[in-house]
Order: sequence, then C-alpha cells, then structure tokens
Amino acid sequence: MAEDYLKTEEMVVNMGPNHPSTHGVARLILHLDGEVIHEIEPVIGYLHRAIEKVVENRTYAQCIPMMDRFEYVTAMMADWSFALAAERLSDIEIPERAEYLRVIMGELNRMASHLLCVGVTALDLGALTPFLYTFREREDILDLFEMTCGQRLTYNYIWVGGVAKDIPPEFTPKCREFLDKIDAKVDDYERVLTKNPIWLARNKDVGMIPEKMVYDYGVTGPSARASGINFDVRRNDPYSIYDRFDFKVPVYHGCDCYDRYMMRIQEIRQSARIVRQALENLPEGPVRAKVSRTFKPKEGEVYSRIESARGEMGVHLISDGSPKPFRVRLRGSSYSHLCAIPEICRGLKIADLVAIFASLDIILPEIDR
Amino acid sequence: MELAPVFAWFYGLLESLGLGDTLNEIISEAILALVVFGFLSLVALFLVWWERKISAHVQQRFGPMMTGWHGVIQTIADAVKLLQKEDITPSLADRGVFFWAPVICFVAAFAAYVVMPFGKDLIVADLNVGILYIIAITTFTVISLLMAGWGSNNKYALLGGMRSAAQVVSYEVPLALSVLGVVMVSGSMSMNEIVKSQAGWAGFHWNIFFQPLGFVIYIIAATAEANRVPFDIPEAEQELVAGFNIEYSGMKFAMFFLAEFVNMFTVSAIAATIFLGGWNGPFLPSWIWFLGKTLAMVFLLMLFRWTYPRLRVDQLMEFAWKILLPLAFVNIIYIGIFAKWLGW
Amino acid sequence: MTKQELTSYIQEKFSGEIQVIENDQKEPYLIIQPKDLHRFCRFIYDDTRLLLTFLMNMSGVDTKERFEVVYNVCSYRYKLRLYFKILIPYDKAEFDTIRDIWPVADWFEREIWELFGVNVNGHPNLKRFLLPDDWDQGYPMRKDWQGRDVITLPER
Amino acid sequence: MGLDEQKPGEEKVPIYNEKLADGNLILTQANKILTVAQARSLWYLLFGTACCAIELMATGASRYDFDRLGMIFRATPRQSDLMIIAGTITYKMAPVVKRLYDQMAEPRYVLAMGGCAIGGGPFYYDSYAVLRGVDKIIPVDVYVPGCPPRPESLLHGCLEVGKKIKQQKMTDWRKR
Repeated sequence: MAEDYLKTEEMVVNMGPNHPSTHGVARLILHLDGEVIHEIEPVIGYLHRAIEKVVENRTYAQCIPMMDRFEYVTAMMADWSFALAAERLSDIEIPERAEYLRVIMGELNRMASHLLCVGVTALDLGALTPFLYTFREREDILDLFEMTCGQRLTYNYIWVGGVAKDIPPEFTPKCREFLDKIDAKVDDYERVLTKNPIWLARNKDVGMIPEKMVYDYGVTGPSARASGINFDVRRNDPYSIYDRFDFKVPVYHGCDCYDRYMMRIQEIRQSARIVRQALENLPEGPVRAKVSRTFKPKEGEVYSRIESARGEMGVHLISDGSPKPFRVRLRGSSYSHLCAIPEICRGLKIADLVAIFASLDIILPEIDR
Repeated sequence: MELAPVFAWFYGLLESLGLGDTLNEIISEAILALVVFGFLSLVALFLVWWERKISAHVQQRFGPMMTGWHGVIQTIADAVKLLQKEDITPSLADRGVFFWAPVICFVAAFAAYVVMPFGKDLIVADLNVGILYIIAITTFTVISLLMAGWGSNNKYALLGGMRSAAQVVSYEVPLALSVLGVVMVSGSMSMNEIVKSQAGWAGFHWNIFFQPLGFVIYIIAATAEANRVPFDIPEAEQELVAGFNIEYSGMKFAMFFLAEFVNMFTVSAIAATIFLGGWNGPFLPSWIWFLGKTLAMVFLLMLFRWTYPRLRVDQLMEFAWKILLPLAFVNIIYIGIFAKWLGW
Repeated sequence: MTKQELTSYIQEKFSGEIQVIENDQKEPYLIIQPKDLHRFCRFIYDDTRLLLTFLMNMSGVDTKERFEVVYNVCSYRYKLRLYFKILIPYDKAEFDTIRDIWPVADWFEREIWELFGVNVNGHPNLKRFLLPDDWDQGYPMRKDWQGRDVITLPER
Repeated sequence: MGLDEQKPGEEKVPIYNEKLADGNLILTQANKILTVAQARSLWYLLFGTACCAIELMATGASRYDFDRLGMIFRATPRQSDLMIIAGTITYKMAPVVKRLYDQMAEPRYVLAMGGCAIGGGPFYYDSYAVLRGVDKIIPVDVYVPGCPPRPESLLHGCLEVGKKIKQQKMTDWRKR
C-alpha cells in the first residue's frame, strides 16, 4: 500500500509562550503532519495574575485600575463594564455628560483596538508596513486619551458613577481633527490590503467559523458578525445611551478571516460616526455623580455585558453589601475564541493558524485574567 | 573612468616583477578574489543599511539615525557586535552540519560573482557557460539552508529548511526557463556575450523590451530565490520564529545575514545583466551603469518586501507550478517563433 | 418574549422543579437542581421558542455556605437572556458537565474545577489550566483559602 | 581620569583603559569601538506578556521608532542582545523567562519594563500567581518604572543600557 510507505510521523511543535504571533503568551501545542495541523492543544495561564482574587480585597474604586489590566487593549471598555455592573447594583444616577463622555471614550478605544488588530493581522501575514500605518493613527487616539486622563494605555477613567474628570477644552477640536482624517486613513489601509491578491489568497475562505460553531464556542462581537450573526449588544441590548445614536451594525456572511478583517475596517468607520454624533450633542454639566469613597452597592448579583472591541465583555458581580465586591467573574471574549481555535484550525496549515489567531484578535489577559 | 585599464596596468606591474607566469597568475587571481570579496561585503553592508532606510521611509519613520550620518555605519556596528557575540552550538545539534551550513551559504553566495561582468572587460573569468554556472552555484544556497535546518535540531528550523528546499527547487525551474529565453536570443551562455548582444540602439536593444514576460517571470522567481517577501516563508518570522537560522548566533548568523543580501544583489545583477543590457550605456563608465541598474533592481525587490504580505506555502507551490511554469513555456515558444522567423 | 414570560414559560415546562429568584436588577435567576442540569440545558437549547443556543459565561461562586455555578445563556434569534444557577453543597462538591451541548463549557468547567475544587462529572480533560503545573496549594478562589506567598494588602 | 590623580587607597583600574598617552592607544580605541558597536546595535528580543508589550510595539512603531537607535527586534533569543521584560511575569511564566534568558548569547542585557517586572506592580498584594520582580530569577541591568512606562522612558532606558555597555572593559567579559 502506498499510504503505508508514505505515512509520516506526527511532529509535535510547541508554539509559544514566547512566539511572535501568539499576541502575548499563549502556548499552542501543535500536532503537525508536515505543515498540516492535526490537532491543537492550547495551554493558557501564563498571564494568570489572579485579578479575580485581587479585586475581592479591593474597594470598588480600587477595582477600576485592575480592570484596566484585565483588558489593556480596550481598557476603557473594561472600566466601563465594571462600572456598569456596580451601578446596576445601586441606584446611582449617571450625569448626562458622563454618559456621553463614556461613549466617546469607548468608541475611540474601539477604534484604537481595531487599528491594532488590523495592523497586527497584516504584520502576522508578513506585511510590516500596514502595521506601522495603523499604529500611526492609534497614537493620535492615545494622544486624546492622554490629554483626558494622563495615561496612554491603562486609563482608570470610567469610574463608578461617572467619569474621573472632564475633558480639557482642547479635546473637542483635536478629536474632530482626528475624525476628519480617519476615514481617509482607513481608505489608505484598504488600498494596501483589501484588494491585494496575496492578502485575498491568505484570508479568503480561511478559518471558516460557520454559524453552528459560533453557538458552540460562544464566538461574539465582530467575529460572530462576520459569520452572519446580526447581533450587537449596543443595538440589541442597549446599555448607556447607545439607543440615541444612529449607526449601522455591519454584518458579513463570509465566515472567514477576510470578512473579519472587513468587519473591523467597517466598525472603525461606524465608531467614527458615533463619536462625531456624541461630540455634536455633548451636553454641559457635571461628569460624576456623588459617590462616596467607600461606595457600597446593594446586596445582590448582576451580569453586565457590553460590546467590547473583540466581542462581548461581561462582568458577573456579586455584592454582599460591603465596600468590597464579594465575587467578580470577568468574561473576556477571547476566552471563547481561543477555545474555538482547535476546531477552526483542524486540517489547515501553520500559516493559516497565524492568520486566524490574528483575525480573531485574541489577546491573552482577557483569557488568563 | 573605466576600471578595466587599472587592473590591466596592475597586471603589467606584476609581470614586470618577473615572478614567472604561474606565480603571476596565482597572485593576480588572489588579489582579484580579495577585491571582489571586499566589494561584495561592502555592498552587503550597504544594502542592509539601505533596506532599513527604505523600509523606514516607506513606513514614515527615520530608520537608523544615531550611528554615523543618518546611520550609515549602523551595519558596521551590527557586524562588529555580531563578531563579539557568543557562538552557541546547541548541545543536541549535529555539530559538523551545523558548522558548515553558514560557510556553504556564504561561499555559494560569493562564488556566483566569478562570471559577473561588472563592467566593460571587468570580469573575473568569462566562462562560456557563465549563466549556467551562476544558476548552478546559487542553488547551493538551498543545500546550506537544508543543512542549517537539519543540523540545528530544532523543529522550527527543520520546517524552515524543508520549506526553503521546496521553494527554491520549484522556483529554479521557471527561473532557468526565463533565462533560457535570453540565451536563445543571444546565442551564448557567456555573460559577456549576453551583454554585448544587447549593445547599441541607445538602450532599445535590451532584452527587457523584447521579452517583458520573461523579465516578469525572472523577477518573480528571483524574489523567491532570494527568499524575500512575498516568498520569504523559510524564515517567516511570524510562523517559524526565524526559520532555518533560529539557532544561529553571532558570526554564523551574520554569515547567513550577509549571504542573504549578497544573494539579493546577485539576482538583481543577473537581471541587470541579461535583461537590462548589463554595463551598456552612454556617457558614464560601464561599471557605474552596471551598479546603477543593479541597485535599481534591488530597490524594486525592497519595495516588494515592504508592500506585500507573504504567501502560504501551498499557494507558493501552486503559483510556481501552475502559473509561472506554463507562462515560462509560453515565453520560450514566443521567443522561439520570433527568433526563428523574424531573425533577431 | 419578556423576562417574566420567559421564566413562566420555563416554569411551566419544568413544573415545580425550578425556583425563581427575583432581584432588584430585574434579572430573574432560576435555580436548577444539579441533577436536572443537563436535561434543562438540553431543553433550552433545543426548544424552538427559546433557542438559547449561546453560553456566554459560567462563573463559580463560593458563597461561604455552598458553591454556586451561575450560567448565563442568551439567544441571538429571539434576543433573550437567561441566568440560572445550580447550588452545590460543600460536602458533595460536584456537578455534571454540559460540554456536549456547548463545547465552550469545557474550559469554563475546567476553570471551576481548578480554582474551586468542584468536581465535574463526565469531563474528560480535567487537568491544570490557569495555575502552574506544579501547583500544590489547593483551590485559590475559595473564600477560606490561604496562600503560602500571598501578601495581603494592609488595611488603612 | 589620569593615573596621576589616582588616590592610594583606590582600586587600581586596568591601565590600558584609562591611560591614553602612554602608548596603549590601540587597545583603548579597540575597546571603545567594540563597546560602542554593542551599544549602538542592541537587537531586542520580541518578548512581551502584558500591557507593556503594547507600549513596546508602540515604541517600535513610527512615532517613537526604535530603529533610530539601531534597535531591531529578533524573534529568536539566540540573535538578540537585549531582553525587554515587558509585562507581568507569573510563576507559570517564570521558568520560560529563565530559559529564554539562558538561550541568549553573551553579551546579553536585561531591561525590566514597568512595575510588574520590577516588583509585581499592582499585583504585589493579594495575588497568588505573580512573581514579585523579575530580578528574582534573572539579573536585570536597567529598570524602567511606569505602568506601563511611556515610550519615551523606554527609549531612555535603552540609552541607559547603552551607557552601561560603554562603561565596560574588554576584560569584564571573561568575568561575566
């Protein structure tokens, strides 16, 4: 039998924890037949910093910086989801201006995250230049954040009961300036990537996530919407003031890496739209409700979810009425995405794994916490 | 100013010493080898710097700025640093293979320049099978990459070595076929003859104008030969960490690194010689024409590098065998018809 | 379907076996018997009026009296959300796996097994997950857990 | 400092490094060239665990541009000179970090970036999984504080590594 002669031994390759394309410290044990992946065994926990345990010993105000570290790429969203959970457990009235500022910051952060994702996807597929282009625009967003809260990455800005401080007066013109140019810049990235035949060859029909797999593995956010699932927490279960904005939720039906990339490109444009509307309607007023330093929510439990940049981010918060949370369970969307990787990648090649990993925008702190 | 008379004058000087023909021959060959080697090393160092500068300016950065004027001596600093690095041989590596791989890579990269016409009469040895020799000797690189991959006893390196073997062997075929078109027209495999056949007509006798398809095939295959993006899968940083050279440190890595850039210069020089008229050109000395054309080709390859993503390994093979190879045959038939009937 | 309708619909189907806890946040919780868990999940997954096909989160909780496992599921089709939990006594710390319904539950369950020490029946892959391979200090997310090299934040 | 100013109790430094006038020019110059070459071509290992890794990427990107200092990233530890510990090191990650450091070829340098790498940072208290300071497992040359540090301070830290290298003498290598 020819097959018997040609049968080769399975090669086990350890990819990570330090590997350029695992976006941190994921470790994947690959069982390879030549270049073809038979099986992947993800090993996680290399960044398990026990945030869930740490916050049990912190007051609610002290929890917010921990949330920044839980999801540093979209730290605003992480702050927001925790603040939202704590606010649902008490009856704090959030000032109108604070809500608008949250939306502005959240959407800017979504844009920053998507820019990072698009750039890193290109980098992982071997094109270094788009990565540096997207980082160029990302720096402009980080400038806006820095202007507002003094940090580039871990903001500690969205607090329980509002936001930490008001935006400086020069924020609005700067932000408008940025919004005016971002569309043209996104066009630039598209010119480099979208129609590029090699980019198409690497991304089209690679890493299919059919609808069944979306349900099986809890794929959320842009990755689910690229598989034809028309669901966005911002629209379908509006939190904060998202029901006041006019924006489209792009949906693609290709289920592949290419559509996930397109999804992110479109979401950057839509986020710019939301920020523009929010800046237009930004009311005057206080930015923080009166919340004491030893804020005590009511006893009870709540699950708050928001649409983060890479999917649904949830905080399951249990309070026992004391100034410290009783139990916090953080749900990052990458958790489910990485769980689905072995299923998606079976029978594909190593190079595809890299593309899929990048297109799902997996980052490790969300998983390991 | 032509350089050939300088060498002739020097040879005359050597003869006047009266050392006998054999000794004269040996000394002059040795000096020539040294000159070529030194020149190529300088070129490789320059290319590394140039590549970093080009990539930086493509990406709206500055690139090396601190070391020398705009970082010109950056690569020299890199080389000196690499010389000082500890030379690690993994304990489980196959020592002999591990040691010889970079040497073979280095030698193969430099040996191609024996038949390269740098300018008018500026050629080390005008072999009558020059182009065949170059294609043969550059293929040695793949052996060294395989050796590096195997000898390192590292799975990533092995995958990189295997990939490079598959890639180079596949792309060798369209490359040789596209070169064959030129040989058919010029009727000789000697590099000098090929250059001379493109003389005259103020540049319109260059092969690129008669065989644009051949030129395109050559450039694509040559990019793959030099392991450059979009065909750099043997050392795909994001997949195989560093591919075949993952275990190499210090000077051995520097040899791979320099050989890579020398290879890039080689394929560009061949393109300049057989498609762009070699050292032919008005007004300026011939070697400047040669260098200018070659650097223009290098610049093109560098722009590819910083624009395109890389292909997947199976797409790469498909492209070679299903698209490039038939196209190369079409090119040959087309040249055959025209050369026969129109009598170029 | 509103949340009230949803809970009453499920209660009808599982008459008497399910307890509903209303809380201030207008998010009713259902309490399922651990033995019914698998049957219940299968029902809400398959029922054409619910199609709660999406497992968002599973969190283990140590309430100092017992363990709880809280499930959050939602439906993309009908835009529904449902939260339910199972109560697990300390002396019989185990529950059934639902990874055959939602494969993603594999990881959630492994995490609960590792951090809380609640055994998962029928889970084939219970091995170290977040903690180091040579971890020997018990189950860190339990409330009464004391770690060897944990420095507690001093109270101010 | 010339030899004349050397006080009696002071440790004697190797002559060829300090004395220029007395004919040891070549060794001093060679030493200078070698160390400057090292300092100007610090290839860093692409290694990042947490938030600082994003800042590390930002530092490599267009606005801050590591390449100006001659620093490029290498994915494999064998070819890198500088290991930038960007992010939290957990107990699970610690053996990997140690191993990566061991795989690097001499001369090698380590830069601890950010609070977590320096001493556990915000996870110093209450966390059961975080290594409190990477200097417990590998020697660290330069510490860059911040959470995460700004790219400017990271660049400054890298220049400090360069300064440290330039102070080295050829004889120091044997001891390392």
